Amino acid sequence: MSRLLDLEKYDEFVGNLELIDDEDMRFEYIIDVGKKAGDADFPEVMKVDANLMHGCMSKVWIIDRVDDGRHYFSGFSDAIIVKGLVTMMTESFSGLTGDELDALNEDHVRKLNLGALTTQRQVGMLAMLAHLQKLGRRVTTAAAD
Amino acid sequence: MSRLLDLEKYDEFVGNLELIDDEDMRFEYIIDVGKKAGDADFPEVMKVDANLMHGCMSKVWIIDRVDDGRHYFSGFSDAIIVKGLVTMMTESFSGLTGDELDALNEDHVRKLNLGALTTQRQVGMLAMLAHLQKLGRRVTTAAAD
Amino acid sequence: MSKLSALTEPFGTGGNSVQAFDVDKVRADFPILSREVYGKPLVFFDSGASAQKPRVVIDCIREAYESYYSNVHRGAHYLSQRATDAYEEARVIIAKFMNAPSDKNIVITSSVTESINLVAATWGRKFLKEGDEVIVSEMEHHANIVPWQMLREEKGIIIKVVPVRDDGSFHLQDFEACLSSRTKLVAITEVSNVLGTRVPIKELTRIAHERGAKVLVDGAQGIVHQGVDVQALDVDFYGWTGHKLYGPSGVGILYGKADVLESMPPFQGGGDMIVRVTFEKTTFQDPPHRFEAGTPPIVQAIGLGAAVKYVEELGMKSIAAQEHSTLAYAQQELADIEGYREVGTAPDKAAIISFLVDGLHPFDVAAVLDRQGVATRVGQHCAEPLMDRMGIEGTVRASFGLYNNRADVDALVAGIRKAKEMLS
Amino acid sequence: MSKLSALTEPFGTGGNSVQAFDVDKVRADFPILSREVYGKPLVFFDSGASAQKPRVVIDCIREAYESYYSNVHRGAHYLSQRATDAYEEARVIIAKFMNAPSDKNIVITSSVTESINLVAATWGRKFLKEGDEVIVSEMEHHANIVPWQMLREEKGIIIKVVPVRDDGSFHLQDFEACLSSRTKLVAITEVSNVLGTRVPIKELTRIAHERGAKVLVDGAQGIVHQGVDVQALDVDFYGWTGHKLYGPSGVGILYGKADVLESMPPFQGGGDMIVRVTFEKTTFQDPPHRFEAGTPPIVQAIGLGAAVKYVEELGMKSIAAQEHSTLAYAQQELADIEGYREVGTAPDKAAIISFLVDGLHPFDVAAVLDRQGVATRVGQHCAEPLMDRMGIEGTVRASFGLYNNRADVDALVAGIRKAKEMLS
Ligand SMILES: Cc1ncc(COP(=O)(O)O)c(C=O)c1O
Ligand SMILES: Cc1ncc(COP(=O)(O)O)c(C=O)c1O
Repeated sequence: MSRLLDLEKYDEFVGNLELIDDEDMRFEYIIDVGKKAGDADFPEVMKVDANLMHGCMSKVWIIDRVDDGRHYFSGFSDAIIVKGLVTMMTESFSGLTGDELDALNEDHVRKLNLGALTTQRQVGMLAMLAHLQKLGRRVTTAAAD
Repeated sequence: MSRLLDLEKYDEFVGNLELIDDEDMRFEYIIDVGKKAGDADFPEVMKVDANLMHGCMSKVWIIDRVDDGRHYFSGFSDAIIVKGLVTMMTESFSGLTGDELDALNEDHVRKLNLGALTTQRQVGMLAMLAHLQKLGRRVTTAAAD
Repeated sequence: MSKLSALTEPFGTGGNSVQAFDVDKVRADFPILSREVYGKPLVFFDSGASAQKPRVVIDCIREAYESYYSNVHRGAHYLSQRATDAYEEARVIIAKFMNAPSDKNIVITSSVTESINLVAATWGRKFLKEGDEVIVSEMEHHANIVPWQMLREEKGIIIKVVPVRDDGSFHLQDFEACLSSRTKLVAITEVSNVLGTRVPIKELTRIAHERGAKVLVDGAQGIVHQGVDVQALDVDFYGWTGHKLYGPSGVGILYGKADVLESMPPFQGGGDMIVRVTFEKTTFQDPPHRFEAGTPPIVQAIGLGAAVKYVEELGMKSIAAQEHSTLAYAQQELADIEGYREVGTAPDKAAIISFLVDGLHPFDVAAVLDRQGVATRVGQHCAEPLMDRMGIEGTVRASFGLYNNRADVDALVAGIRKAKEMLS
Repeated sequence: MSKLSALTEPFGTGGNSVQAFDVDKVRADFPILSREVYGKPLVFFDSGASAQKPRVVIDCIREAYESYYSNVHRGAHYLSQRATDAYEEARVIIAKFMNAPSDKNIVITSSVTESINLVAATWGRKFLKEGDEVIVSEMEHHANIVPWQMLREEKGIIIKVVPVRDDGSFHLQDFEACLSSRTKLVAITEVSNVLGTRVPIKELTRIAHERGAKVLVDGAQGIVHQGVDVQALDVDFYGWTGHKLYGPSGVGILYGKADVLESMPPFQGGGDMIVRVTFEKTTFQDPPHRFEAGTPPIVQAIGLGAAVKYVEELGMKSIAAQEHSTLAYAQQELADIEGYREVGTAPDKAAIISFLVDGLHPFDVAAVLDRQGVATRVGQHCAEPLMDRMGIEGTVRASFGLYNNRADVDALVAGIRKAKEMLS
């Protein structure tokens, strides 16, 4: 569990964001991620209360598919910016096991370096991380039954 | 009723206090009045709740004797300073009718020029005035029955 | 002391001519307005959530703590007396501002939320029985819904809701349709915090009183835009909150008619609200002190007094005229944006604009505005039932204060255009 | 920022050696202490009623209003986020200061009076039935008596009173004698605001818990003199008030254990404490937000955070040592005054002295002291039942803060001598 996680997609986001030194442009980058996220990945029928993540200013749905103990997330929000953020989270941390998800911490979110963006904190990327971890644990437990 | 009241004792207090331009000495003057007030004037049996004036930090009793429609007050307090203040009030405004008492106003208290003394406001000389006026009205009403 | 801008040319609004003021001079009274956000000048359109504070208020708070702070109503010493005088003087200032008969009508609370809860917990618990009806409107803030729901839970009262029309307007006939012989209280907002709709309180109160019902007004958004004359309105209760009237956070007001306040049991128990305490029996003070248990928000009340003096010097009529003129300008400029839609278009509304932009999520719009330095509020504005009724999930809200000028409006309009560009 | 005096030589108190500080440097942190009263230097011995504020707190308040003020938990804009961060950061600072397991244990109220009323109105109303017993002590402040009397009125609970001894001391066996199988709550002060007596909360809590009773501590006078570790004490509730810990007026704290807070219904209804509102049904937030309806005392909580950081930098142990040393000096000097009598002489008391002077009315003594610039409190100190029990009408109280020095004590002693001279 303490082995270094291989977070390819995450590293790509971090790298891209590091290249942008203008905050406004970093903000636009998130919007771009949101715009590019294929809505088709998130089936309309999944937009139900059971998949809602609570505590956000706009609705956020997150689902996961488990394959060989690894979690593959997708997320959706009506708000583009929130969709951008949730997409960064779900793409970054897909493919991990429940234990690996648990090993993630606040620093992983902080390294995305969106701290200066109000919206980032508003929608609570930390809350999203906690939500992914909860989903990771939930299915692990279910599997142990 | 709008005739000028003849407030001999009151004028004496105002005059005395005007002569003192040091606040500390004015404060001592009140203590002196309190010390000199003959306790005998206020019979022990009258120190009952019915004669208590409410809302003071130390207990204040006030009684009145009515003679020919005129009110003669005496007051008492366990605290010397308060006794000084209540004595100034009862001596100043004894001998007036209920209507004359009603004609008194805040300025009469203010002219005593004790405004700078915390204690004056704490014990509420205005409240004492209102209390004397209430006593004045009470008996007037009773007499009208 | 107060450095108010000189009044300028007369200015017509609704027939009466009042003095307008030079907004740019007034802006200089508010230190925060000269700050930047993300390197852009701050444009503050969130005064409906809480207003910014003029220097006189900030200085008054500092002065209180630096030169005469003490607890009130307790000490026999100089500072205690000074602080008590200042605190009670604030009550007098507030009473006069509201045209209350006396400062004894003014209960100092911690917020309008507490003011309303106080009435529900004392008057409501004592006088409302199962089946009694409380009328509210569809556009209430949660602060004027939840306390009555909690009382419904406890007592079995009935809550009736006056609908608003599609344009957000409020009609007295809709209100009258809710009245019944069981109506005991009308608890209603004076101005909707989302739509800006004004409720005709005076007429409503006359009608309610004819039916023997009491009236409580949530004046949180009313008093800040138009002042209040509680005797003219003849309402039984009027609550408001200091931080929206350019005063400190942490202080609110409840006005009540004398006989109504006197009929009410205490709210909370503690120091200052009692006459005598023994373990067997406790006797309570008269209003307003009966309702002020414990150390009150001393410096906050004093600071609110300073805020009231500030708006009085500008003049509530001038403030209304100024806001009205800025609102009209905004409505005209915003209407030019394609896809822009104002939510709540009742005639003669207060200076609050809720809006949507076709195809864009309000959250995204507000976020882009924020990046341009334009502060608005987005979401349900603590008025979820109103959102449900309007069939929307939320809006972006630009709420105006006395300091908003046309340059602010221009920044808002440019920000929305930019949002459309970035998000489409 | 905080300009704290350097710590000086080590200093023994109760076995543990702690750093004392240079009081005179600390005094310079408090602007009001350099003022005069009636032309004499202010000597402030009324911190038990409310403490004075260090510059860091006053500056923190000003900075909040001038540079990042906004409502919290609502806006999507920068200032709103800044203000929310500062407000929630204060909660974290306070949680750490009390050694609470989490900031979720910390409810921000408007005063300890409200904190206690909150528990009575939510936990008390829900869990106490007719005949259930609540134990208080004879030395409670009215804030910890009247709420239980109001609940007695409503529910028919029984209030049992632990007596104090003639010297003002509190004994656990007197407490144990009050326990019964119907005891549901012990609501008790940590330090008497009149006598300075300390209650052994940790032991008391262990005993109460063995009997299945919950414990609420009124820490208003405790935390300011000795800090608190709520986990070590294991109490269920611990309330205190900001203005006595050198923080702003208008803010208080209620600590509660997580499971206890979770079991409680909401206190007041309004914005911020709900998850979803419809006219049919409303769902409430988790603690602590469930108990914080409406706009909270935003800047006051932030200012209290600054006050906590200030006392933490000085160190609560150092403050206790400093106060203890000044108290001991005062007791020794005062004892030399003929006719002087200390009311409350329990061993190991906190730095509060109540006293009488033979033949003099306490009011007169306090008034003469006041004229010498010495601020004390006189009367019943919101603890009438204790006065009745002690068979006195009131006392003069000198309550010490971290800034009182030996010169203050000398002025107090000289003032009492002067009072004797003037009044006899
Ligand atoms: C022991 C005690 N409890 C409660 C209180 C009430 O505090 P507040 O008035 O801030 O609510 C005080 C102070 O007055 C006190 O000393
Ligand atoms: C109409 C209305 N009522 C009540 C409130 C609640 O005010 P507070 O949070 O200050 O109690 C608000 C503001 O949020 C409001 O707009």
